[in-house]
Amino acid sequence: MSILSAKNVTKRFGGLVAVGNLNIDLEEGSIVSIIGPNGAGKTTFFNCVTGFYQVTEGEILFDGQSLNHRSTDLITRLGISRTYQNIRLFANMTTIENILVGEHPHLKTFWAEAIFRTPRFLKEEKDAEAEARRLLRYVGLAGLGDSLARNLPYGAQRRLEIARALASKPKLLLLDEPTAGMNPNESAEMMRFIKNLRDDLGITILLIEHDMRVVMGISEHIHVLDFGQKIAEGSPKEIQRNPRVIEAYLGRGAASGLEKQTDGISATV
Amino acid sequence: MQRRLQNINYLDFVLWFIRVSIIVFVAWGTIATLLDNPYSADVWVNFTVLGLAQGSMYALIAIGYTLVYGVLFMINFAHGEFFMSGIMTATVFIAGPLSASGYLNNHPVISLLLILVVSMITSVGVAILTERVAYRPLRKAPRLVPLITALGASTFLQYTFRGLFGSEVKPFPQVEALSGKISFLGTEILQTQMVVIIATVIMLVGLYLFVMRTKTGKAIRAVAEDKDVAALMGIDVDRTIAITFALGASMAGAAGVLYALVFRQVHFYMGFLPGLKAFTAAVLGGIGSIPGAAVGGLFLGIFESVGPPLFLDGLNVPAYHQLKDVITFTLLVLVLIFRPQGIVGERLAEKKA
Amino acid sequence: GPSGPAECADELGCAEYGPDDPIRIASALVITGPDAQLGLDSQHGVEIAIAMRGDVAGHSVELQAEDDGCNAEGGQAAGQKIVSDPSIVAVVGTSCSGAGVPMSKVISEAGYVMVSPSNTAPSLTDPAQAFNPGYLRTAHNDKVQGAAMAKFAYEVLGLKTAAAIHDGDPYTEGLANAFRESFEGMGGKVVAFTAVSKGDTDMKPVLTAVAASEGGAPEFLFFPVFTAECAFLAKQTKEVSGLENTIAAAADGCFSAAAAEAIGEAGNGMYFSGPDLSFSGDTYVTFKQQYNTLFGSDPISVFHAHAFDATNMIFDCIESVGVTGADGSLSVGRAAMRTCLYATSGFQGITGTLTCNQYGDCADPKISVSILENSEYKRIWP
Amino acid sequence: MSNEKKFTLRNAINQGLLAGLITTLISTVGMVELFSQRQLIAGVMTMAQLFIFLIPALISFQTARKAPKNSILLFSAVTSFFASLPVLVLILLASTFGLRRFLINVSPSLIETLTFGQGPLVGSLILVLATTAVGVAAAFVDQMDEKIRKPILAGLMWTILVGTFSEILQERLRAFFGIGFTNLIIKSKALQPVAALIFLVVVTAISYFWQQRGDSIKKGLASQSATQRRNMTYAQRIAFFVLLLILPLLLGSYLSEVTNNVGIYVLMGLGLNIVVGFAGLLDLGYVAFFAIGAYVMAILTSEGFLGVAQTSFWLALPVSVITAVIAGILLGTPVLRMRGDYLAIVTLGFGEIIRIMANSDLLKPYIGGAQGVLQIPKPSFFGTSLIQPGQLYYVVLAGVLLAWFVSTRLSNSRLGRQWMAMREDEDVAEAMGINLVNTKLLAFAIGAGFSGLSGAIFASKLTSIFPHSFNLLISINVLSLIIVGGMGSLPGVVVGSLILVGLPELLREFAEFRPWMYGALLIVMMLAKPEGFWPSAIQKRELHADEESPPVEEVAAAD
Amino acid sequence: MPMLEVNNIHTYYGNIHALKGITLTVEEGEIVTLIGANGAGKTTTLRTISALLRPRQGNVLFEGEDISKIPAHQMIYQGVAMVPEGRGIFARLSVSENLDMGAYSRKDTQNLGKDLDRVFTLFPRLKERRSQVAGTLSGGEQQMLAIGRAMMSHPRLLLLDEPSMGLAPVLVEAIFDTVAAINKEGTTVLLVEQNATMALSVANRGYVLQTGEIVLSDSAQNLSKNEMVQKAYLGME
Ligand SMILES: Nc1ncnc2c1ncn2[C@@H]1O[C@H](COP(=O)(O)OP(=O)(O)OP(=O)(O)O)[C@@H](O)[C@H]1O
Ligand SMILES: Nc1ncnc2c1ncn2[C@@H]1O[C@H](COP(=O)(O)OP(=O)(O)OP(=O)(O)O)[C@@H](O)[C@H]1O
Ligand SMILES: [Mg+2]
Ligand SMILES: [Mg+2]
Repeated sequence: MSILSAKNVTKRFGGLVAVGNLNIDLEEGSIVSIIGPNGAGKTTFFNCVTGFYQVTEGEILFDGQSLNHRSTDLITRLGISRTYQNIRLFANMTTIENILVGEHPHLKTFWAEAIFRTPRFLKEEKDAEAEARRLLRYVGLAGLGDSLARNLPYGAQRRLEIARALASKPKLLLLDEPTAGMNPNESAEMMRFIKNLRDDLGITILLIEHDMRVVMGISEHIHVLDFGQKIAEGSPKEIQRNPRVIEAYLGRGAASGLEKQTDGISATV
Repeated sequence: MQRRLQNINYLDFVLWFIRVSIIVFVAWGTIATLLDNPYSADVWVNFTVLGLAQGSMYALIAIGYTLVYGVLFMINFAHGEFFMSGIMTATVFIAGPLSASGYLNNHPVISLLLILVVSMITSVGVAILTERVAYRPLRKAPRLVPLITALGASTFLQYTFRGLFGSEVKPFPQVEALSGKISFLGTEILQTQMVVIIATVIMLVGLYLFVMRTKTGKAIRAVAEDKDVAALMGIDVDRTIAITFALGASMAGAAGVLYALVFRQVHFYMGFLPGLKAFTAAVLGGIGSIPGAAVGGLFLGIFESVGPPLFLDGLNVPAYHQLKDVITFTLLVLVLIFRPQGIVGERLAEKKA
Repeated sequence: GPSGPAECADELGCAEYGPDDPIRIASALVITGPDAQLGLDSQHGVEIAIAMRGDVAGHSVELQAEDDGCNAEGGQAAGQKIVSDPSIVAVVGTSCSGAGVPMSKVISEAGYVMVSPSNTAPSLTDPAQAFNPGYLRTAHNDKVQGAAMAKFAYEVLGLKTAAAIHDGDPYTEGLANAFRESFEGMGGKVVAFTAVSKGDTDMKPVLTAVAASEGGAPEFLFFPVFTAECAFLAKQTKEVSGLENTIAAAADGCFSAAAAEAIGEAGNGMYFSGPDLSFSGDTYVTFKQQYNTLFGSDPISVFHAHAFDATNMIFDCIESVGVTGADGSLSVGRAAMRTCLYATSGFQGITGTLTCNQYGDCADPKISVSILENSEYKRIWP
Repeated sequence: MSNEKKFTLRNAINQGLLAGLITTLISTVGMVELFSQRQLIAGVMTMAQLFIFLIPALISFQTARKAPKNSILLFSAVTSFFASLPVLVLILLASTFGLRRFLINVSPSLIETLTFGQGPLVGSLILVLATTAVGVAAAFVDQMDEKIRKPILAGLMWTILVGTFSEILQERLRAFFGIGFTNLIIKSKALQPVAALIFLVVVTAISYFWQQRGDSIKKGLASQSATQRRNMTYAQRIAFFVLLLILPLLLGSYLSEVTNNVGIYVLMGLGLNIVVGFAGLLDLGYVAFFAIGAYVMAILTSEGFLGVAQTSFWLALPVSVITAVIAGILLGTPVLRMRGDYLAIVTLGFGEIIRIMANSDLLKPYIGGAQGVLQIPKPSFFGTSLIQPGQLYYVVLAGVLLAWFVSTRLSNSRLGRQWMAMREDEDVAEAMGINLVNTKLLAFAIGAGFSGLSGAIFASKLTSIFPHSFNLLISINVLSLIIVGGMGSLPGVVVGSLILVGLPELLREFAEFRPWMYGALLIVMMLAKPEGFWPSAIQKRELHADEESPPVEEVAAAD
Repeated sequence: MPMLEVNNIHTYYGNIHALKGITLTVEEGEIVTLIGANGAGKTTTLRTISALLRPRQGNVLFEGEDISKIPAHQMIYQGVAMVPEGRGIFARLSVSENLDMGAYSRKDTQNLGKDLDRVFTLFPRLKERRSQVAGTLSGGEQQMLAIGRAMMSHPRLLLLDEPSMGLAPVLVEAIFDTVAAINKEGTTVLLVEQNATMALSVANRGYVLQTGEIVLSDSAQNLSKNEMVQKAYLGME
């Protein structure tokens, strides 16, 4: 069954059609990428899914429930979480606190309990912190719990963002250019990490990327957008060879380069 | 549709309730007033024109708020004091003596120019000093910090001028040449108010053209967007910011003279309320936008003048002019609920990730 | 012993001074904020009283000047400060009635005494409201002035319709109300009773509305507000169509050289009610000279005279109840001070002949009306 | 440092002129004259003289530090000489033109003060010489060994401070030691010369010895075991609470009154700290809830004709707080979607609306309009009416402790994190599943509750309230104090209140110049400590975290 | 004499020691690239050269002249222009106003037309969108605008900070072609890139940065053959 399905989704800004009549279906447990030229509407689609934007037309279903007119917090509670193209951590909070905020949907105590420090509150806080430390270790930031998020190096910030997203125990994780600004080595590592997320935790992953080695390396299925419209979809192999995609997005050089590289990369992952 | 209704949350509900109740209330008051018909059409026109003149003054002061806000994202609470300092100084040193010697009414144009120049120069001087001492060192500090120094500067300047010139109300001489009334939009209006409206229009247009067209104007806009990159383009950021302050303050200095012409008295405390109103006007119009400041100022002026009799007279509210600011701020809330970016403000992007 | 200091036998204690110590009195007036000129002017009055009086009971006098801030919390804090100083014998203050209410309570509870030069709110000397023993004032009660102005307009000028404008200040609001009640009581019609706000500058909308009142434009317009707003109203009344023939009037909040200057020509023919400041005596001439040398201007407001009188009343009582010891020390009983002040009768001050009643109203409640001509106030009634 | 520019004689002259201009400003606004009779040290120095020489001395001191090593004295002399020139110009202008026509405070007596009563010519000479001498003296002090310089400066500073606050000290000394002893030390506000000298020497000596021994004491402290230190803090805490409890006894009634006023602002500050400091919602109309709390208390308890119930303080208190909370929610709702400065102006508007309505003729029949509500009884406690400031203190203290407790507990909870996340990035916070509506409303409501509590206490403390007491300046003052203290920091609120509410109250002597000093103080403090005087742990972390976070390699190695 | 000489600079962010003694040179007419991992200090190096940051130690010589003390806004008058990380276009100004700002430092206004033509020939897209507000351009277009804007000042040395970041592959190619073209026209380029493959393919020489230090410098060809570089930055194992 598809976990997320977008049906004829359109998003307009004034006269501009950022996303036009888009249909996307996501298998549960899959890793799917969205690619496309700059300004194709990829991030806009993410924003529509997560409730940052309301779709102009069409409908997005998650687990069979419509996401239209839901606010971002409710959507997160349903089990979708995301990262951002420009990192958006809570810069002046510690890493642990960042993750604790991510755990928010699963914490139950009432605020008045905090004033009186009820046993339930104390237990919940203790568990939450333990969980946060576990996540921190999981993303490879053990020991950095008390540093402020804004003092972390770039790569660490990206990982912290993912940890924060994981803290809400999502079923679907949206990653917006997780390897932007990373060198190939770091990207490869991120790729492995993403793959593990799916393999270990069973989280469905939807990915936006411009780094073709990453996209081709881990995606099971790729959607290509241009001017808000889907111009192609298929397996990495199919996409690489699609002339429209090459024309609009990959460029001949990159496409021919990819042909050579992808096999090598996916073998190593 | 049904799903849509289901999903309207508490907040939307309350906001709609507020909108509807304000509008119903206003409509009810208005209808009651009009049925009651206490004022003739002439009077209503009069109210509007009076508001226009007052609003022009707000607009001129609001420009300073908006310019500085646009560049530093900072509410410069001391701006009202820039307005006060110029005209206070010009009144004490120029207008008073000139009037006493009779020169003022013999050579009104030269005198007024002199007053204008002194007022503007003083305002600009005070502004540049304030910027240098109280704001520039804090450019990298958290945003609320310069807000606090601005509040400090405001009090400091008020009491400095009080210390210099005394605490009493100082008369500003009547300029004979401008003392009559002329007809405007079918009603009689004071010449001074006409001067205010015309001068305001000229200055606003001039300033707008300056900011949009000249190299310095563009530099101001560039600094507003990104200081580091502006520096990379060869723009002296500190200087540009000082110029921004100077521009805003010169408008305030000019507004001071117009104020004095119309109201013919000055006082060390005179900057506080107009400053607050102008700030409100700037936000109402859309803070950061020059046309916004103009529109906001006029809107505010007109509402202050027309609002109380129109909405409250019919409801038999006693001494309803007291509630002028209640109307103003309610209006502000209403506008901001409908248009969070102000009347003509640029739409701050929808939530963006 | 015979050479020792004066002994204190007062039930409320005494203010005691060594042979070389100055007598200390305090003032608590508004000297900051927009209303500062009101309080500063009164404070100048106190200072001149001290300067002109010279020694009191053989001691020099020192002034402890406090700020009442023109608000309740300022009055309370100033009061607490004053009563924590046992060397202070009496207080001249407060400027604002709002500050006077809590301060009179503090002063009273501590056994001190205060004389206000400018509180006019009826509640302060009303035992059912805010009166506290230890409170007196040389300023008149609002009720008197409002009534006087109404009488002048209705009977002397023979006007039948009037309007009143206040600015939301307790003082002006009280006065405007007193005027309305009296004017209507006499059979006149108040066609508009409205208010502006402090700090307003553009009064034309209000005035336009007044001119267009249902009962027609009023013949008489009374706005007992303070200098700044008063001057705005005065000037703009002339500029509003429909009010050309209306007679404008204000009260003592706008009765000062500075106000006359601020109003300028627009004030010609305007009426001002106020305590009868015929101030013809020589004392006032000297007073004015002193004011000019010390402060570089004519008095800037109206209650300097009341402050002057209040200070002298206090001095008189110090001299009459103070006990001088053989060594030249002085002891002033606080209860005795109170008794003496409440018993003041026939005191000749600049503001008239003052006699205090049991609730501390000492003003010679003669209210006169003056007309402004060429920036000079001329007393015309009664 | 290599990048620093050379300090030339020209700079020295500029510095001097700057100092002179400041002194001239202080003189022309009237501060000097106000204090011309106020003896700081009886017969030795007036406060006015302190003002005349303080700035040149400080700036010469600065010059001495920057000047080339071989010509320090010359530079300081030049600086302080030029510092006297602007003042000289003022004297000259004042005695030749009638400057007073324009500048009201340039009076003959000011000139007399500036010329030490010696007439313009001789006086000016004295002024120039004295200023230069002071500057050179400052340079001398700067030249001294640090071990001696610091104690001397400390001694001077404390002596001046004692002289400045002599009025209050005098009162306290008198209360504890009687008038005879007090007169030996302070008489009519002036420090007695002998006492001043002794004080100067003692403070200098103590400071000298503390400096010598200080290091070893600190080392001693550091070497204590953890338990010892914990016991210390327990002991300290107990001592602190005992101190809090007996404070009114030490302070006397006036200082207790000041403390109560500070406490009322602390209470408001703690509330606004939740709204602004924790949740990042800039509220400029915070006084609204204070007013609501006060009015509810007033109307419920007043014995005057406006009083509707004449209930007791303790019954009215929760009603006031709850009303304020409800108002917080009501006023909070329409602004939920507004951000940053839009929020600021709208909340400012709410504050004004509440004040104007309270002042209006419309509501006069119910809440007194301009005439306010009178005859509000003070709280009574088991039959005793808490009339004295020292008694009311406990009510204020209880309120502050409650608000403090709630604030700490909440800030370390899920709700606290929600607020912080919202402050950092509202959109992302919402995308983390946080319900912004509830979170914001809770901040508004709790903040309003504290403010309402504060207002209720305020009303019964004052026994009468007027709309004028609830103006914009209160909101501004509360906002300023939490920023001056350090945003988001609870002790910061207390420090801020002490500085911005307590200090001006203690400096009543400055009379009409208090607002002037307040303004200058705000600027100077923010320039000196932009992060506040007692920044929150987070802010401290921000400043020092650099040392904590391990270098990048370690992170890379961690996975 | 090299055009740009960076001598042992140490730059700090507060207490963070970001550059620990960087020394490098750029000869006139060259393209030199800096590569390195995230947070290695590439951006910091460029910001120090363009005077947005001050080194605590060391100095920067441009054409033999010490420029480490002149204010940032003077750099462009010296002939140094920078395209900052994240493009830094003025989002609310139009495309042509952005280009005007690039020419802010120019005194010879009569030659501006020619330079504008040059930019428009290089980026025809910008010509089409001359009056569009820059903030609404797509990422790639913004990058073009940023480069075009820097060219308008007619720099002798152009500092480029990750021009290909976040761009679609097809644009990445275009950008590198542009860099080569600009260089051919006589502008010296110092290029910071994550995309080391591309960077080394256009550059003459390169430096490898690691945590604030230069660990390797060589010709571009040699670097792309270097085993360490291949492993760490070219994604080859
Ligand atoms: N809030 C908004 N208002 C107006 N236009 C918008 C808004 N958000 C996005 N757009 C426009 O919608 C289009 C799609 O933008 P989007 O951010 O989705 O692109 P993208 O595919 O993520 O590109 P990139 O790869 O560069 O991140 C762009 O033209 C953009 O300018
Ligand atoms: N504003 C800042 N405040 C504090 N530290 C900073 C700041 N900017 C950068 N740093 C730190 O300085 C170091 C060098 O950063 P720099 O931005 O120069 O790296 P870079 O090589 O450009 O990396 P990237 O590939 O991510 O752009 C990093 O450790 C970074 O965390
Ligand atoms: Mg995107
Ligand atoms: Mg970088």
